[in-house]
Amino acid sequence: MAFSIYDFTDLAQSIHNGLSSSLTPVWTTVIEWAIIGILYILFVALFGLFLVYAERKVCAAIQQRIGPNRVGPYGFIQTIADFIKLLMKEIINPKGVDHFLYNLAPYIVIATVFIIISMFPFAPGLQSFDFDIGVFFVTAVSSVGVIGILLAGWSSNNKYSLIGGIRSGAQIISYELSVGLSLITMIILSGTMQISGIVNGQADGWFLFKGHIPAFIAFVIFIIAGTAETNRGPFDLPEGESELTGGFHTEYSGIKFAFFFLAEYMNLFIVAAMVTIVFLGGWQPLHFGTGNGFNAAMDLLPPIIWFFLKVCTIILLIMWFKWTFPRLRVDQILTLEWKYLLPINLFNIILMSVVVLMGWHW
Amino acid sequence: MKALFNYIKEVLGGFYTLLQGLGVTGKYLFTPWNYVTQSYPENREKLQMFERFRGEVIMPHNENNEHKCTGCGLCELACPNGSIEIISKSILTEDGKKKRIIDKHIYHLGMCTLCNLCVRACPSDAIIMGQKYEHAVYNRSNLTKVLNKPGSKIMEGIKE
Amino acid sequence: MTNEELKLTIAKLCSSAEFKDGAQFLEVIVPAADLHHLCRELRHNGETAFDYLFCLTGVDYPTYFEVVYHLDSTRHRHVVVLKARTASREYPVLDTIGDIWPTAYSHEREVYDLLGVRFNNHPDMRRLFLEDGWGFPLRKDYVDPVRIVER
Amino acid sequence: MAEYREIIFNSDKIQTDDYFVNIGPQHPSTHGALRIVAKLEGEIVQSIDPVIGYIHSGIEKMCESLSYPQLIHLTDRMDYLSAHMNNEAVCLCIENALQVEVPERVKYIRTIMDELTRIASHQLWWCATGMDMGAMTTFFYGLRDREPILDIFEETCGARMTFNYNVPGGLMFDIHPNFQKRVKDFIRYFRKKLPEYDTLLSGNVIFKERTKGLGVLSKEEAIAWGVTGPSGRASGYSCDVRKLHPYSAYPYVKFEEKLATDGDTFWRYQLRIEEMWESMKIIEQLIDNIPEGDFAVKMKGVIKLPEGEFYQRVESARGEFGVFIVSDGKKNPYRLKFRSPGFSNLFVLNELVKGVKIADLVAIMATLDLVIPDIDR
Repeated sequence: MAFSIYDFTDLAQSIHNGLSSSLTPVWTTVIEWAIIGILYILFVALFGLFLVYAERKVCAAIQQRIGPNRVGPYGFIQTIADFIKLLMKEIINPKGVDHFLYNLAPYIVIATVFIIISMFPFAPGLQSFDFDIGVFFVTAVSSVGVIGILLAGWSSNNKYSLIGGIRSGAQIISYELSVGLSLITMIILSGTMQISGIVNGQADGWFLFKGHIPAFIAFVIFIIAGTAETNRGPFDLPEGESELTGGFHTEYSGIKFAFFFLAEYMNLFIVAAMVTIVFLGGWQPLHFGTGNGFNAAMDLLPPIIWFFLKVCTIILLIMWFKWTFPRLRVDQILTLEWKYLLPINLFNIILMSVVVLMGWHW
Repeated sequence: MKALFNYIKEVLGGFYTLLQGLGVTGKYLFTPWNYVTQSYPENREKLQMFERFRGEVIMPHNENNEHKCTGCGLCELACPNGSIEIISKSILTEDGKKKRIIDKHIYHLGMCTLCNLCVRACPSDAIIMGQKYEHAVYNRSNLTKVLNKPGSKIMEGIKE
Repeated sequence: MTNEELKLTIAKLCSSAEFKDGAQFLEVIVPAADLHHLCRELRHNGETAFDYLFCLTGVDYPTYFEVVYHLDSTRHRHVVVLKARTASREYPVLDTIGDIWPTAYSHEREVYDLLGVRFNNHPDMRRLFLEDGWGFPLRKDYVDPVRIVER
Repeated sequence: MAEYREIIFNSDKIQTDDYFVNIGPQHPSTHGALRIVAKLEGEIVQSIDPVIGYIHSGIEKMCESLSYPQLIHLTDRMDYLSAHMNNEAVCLCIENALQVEVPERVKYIRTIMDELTRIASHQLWWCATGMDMGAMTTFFYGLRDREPILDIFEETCGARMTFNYNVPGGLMFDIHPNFQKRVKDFIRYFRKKLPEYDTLLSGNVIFKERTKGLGVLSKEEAIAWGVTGPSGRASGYSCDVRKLHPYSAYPYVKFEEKLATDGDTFWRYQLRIEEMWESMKIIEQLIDNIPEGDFAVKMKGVIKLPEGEFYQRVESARGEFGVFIVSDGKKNPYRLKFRSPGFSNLFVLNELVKGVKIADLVAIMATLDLVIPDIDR
């Protein structure tokens, strides 16, 4: 059983071979699904908790505070303690809610997260699905999450929730466009929609550097639109703490609230991971050209560490936005999308097409 | 063309202000050791209140268990919300005269607004403001205190 | 305008006004019936131009209520204090001046809430701080054995 | 399900009704127990009705049974952010009624304290405004810079918020020996930090877009509704009591009364930032020149005001604060009325919010700088 931290293909293959040698194909598949499912659940829970902790520490640093420091060393177990508290809380079903939809909404939101994460290659060989329309699939599924938020807002039978839910709908549907268009810009450069293909195409340099100015513009727009998609930072209108007290999740408590909470942070991860895959080379180390000493030095760090390093940097950036900027108003969010991001994006696609056609990229 | 130029200027100018904002917070983000928070229960020993800090009304006693309060009742009169009650008793002095002295100086911390008027009114500086700041108790009746210690006497040389 | 000139002007507008030189401001006691008319004149007359009502309050006297209006002019910077007395303590009623200075609406609601003086033509004569049927706490004969402790 | 279908397919049965949202009494952006009943159409506010009285403490009634020195400590608890000005207003009113001239030293110290209070109040307002707009970080920066001022207060007055530092005829204590050094240190520190406020919030394109041209109050409206303080001055209404009816040491100092003409939310915001600069100028002019002398004049044991009515106006952090005392010659006032700036400023809100979004309602409310105990008293 060959194992290498640099390439997980052999490991996955050997597990598969080991299972299929002693079991029928049906059972092999079932057990593989179970292993993958457990791994993803563990990953979402642990990374979500880590992100909550990181967010608290980042905002504390920005605000010249210490942040969580009571439970465990440097408050590291704080989020776990909070999670246990949320699990043990009584689940309250307010009077007058639409029970079926009210209970369904958090599961829709969290399920979307799992579907999208299954598309991501964390390292060579660590990817469960690899369609040839991978990027398209990710954008399509990510807009399913908004249904959960809309349902939560509507079924809570609360005016604040309703306003929050509707705001969220308007916002995500608009920004879906910018996310899609900036991805299209990069697909023009990469020539494929398959996620593994996009990552492999960046072996000799990340697309952010390969695509020159249009790639950089697409990068900025993708980060803005992605922040808006996650309902975070200056775009957190659906929650709108100072106006709507809690927005769409005002009426949720206990584990159902935890689902929304976890989903928000995992959406943050999804956006950061998409940025990493499409612009920053996925798990590819920082390469310039092919076969020089610099590339060899960069190859020493395992790809999985490269991937999470890049993801965490992007997450830090998005958290930094959230704790700096004031919130936009609902009409300004739409203005920003339709009057600024969309025209710039369309222009950018043309620019990128010209760059690719003329062969100015490398 | 001018409109296009203005549009680009607007977008870039907006971006610049955002970057400036990020610069302000970034300065603190990347120096996380410069925090201003005080870890409260840990620094309890070091925590020094200012000398004029008004925590509660106390009556200082010297080593012979003597205080300066004559029981004149001026603090009771000065208090705006009735948090001081003075109960006096009369005793016979050595030369056979009757004299009223203080029996109990009752102070309701729960009603006190720490306005310092009683300390100001006291002619013999018998009561002062203490520096204690942790007043939480489990029972409200514990907030009612008797300021003169049991068995205490008035100091020599304090005139009525 | 000096206080003397103001006196003359006001005497012209309202013959039954009584004057009193207060410690700071000119105080005018206006009959309740003339109050609205006089206020409107003082507000819109170019020489007086009292456009800023900076304080409106009520005082409870043994036989009547007095509502005190402090008026200031942002143009001429002179101040006058108008006082209107209600006819009785049982049914205290005055005219509203909220149509002249809109800020008076909320202050009149406060006076109604705390003293029970009603204002005619006020569009929204509800209690402001307290519940309906509470009583009028700033009246001298208000008793509340629970919340007011006499020393 | 059947009723839904009936409603959806028989559209003449759909009825529209007014949509009311209760903002408060427990709501993050009302800064206290204020309730606003907003009538909405979608996200657009049609009209609002402020409901107050949740923390009414009957201070005016209590004052009627307290003697004059005693009632001053109650004014701390009204507008707790400009407690010094409130204290001073009552003291000035009593001193004027008794024709007592306080020493120069008292005037200087009172003025410095007033301006420090004003800066502290505006800092807290800045925190809260940023937070209402969704920028949480401003809250911590503002409180961080407010801390040195509160330390100065604690060292000299003995308390951080409810000082009760002014007494009729002077001050309760003399200033602490460290006072001048600490104030100068603070001014030096804050001159560096205040530009940060501008880059972080006022210069921010999102903030400008959200506040410019929003909730415009014209000068005539401001006067008619009695809106004073920075909110009134943003409309071009010159209403600074420090200039118009100078008291304490204000006649001796040079400062500008900042005025704007737009009267929108942005200028109400900007004027408060500029007022902090002006306040620092005033303190710098006074802090080195505090004259020697007594910190209080000797007053009678029982203070009785002559019969009559007395009114004193001061400029608190929120606007014109007035004390109206009706005295019948006894040791406690016959009637005492506080003209609080927040009360007048609150009721103009209905004029400002017609046709704006909920988020704007919060922004407008923030820049009117409402302190609820000041309104409820």
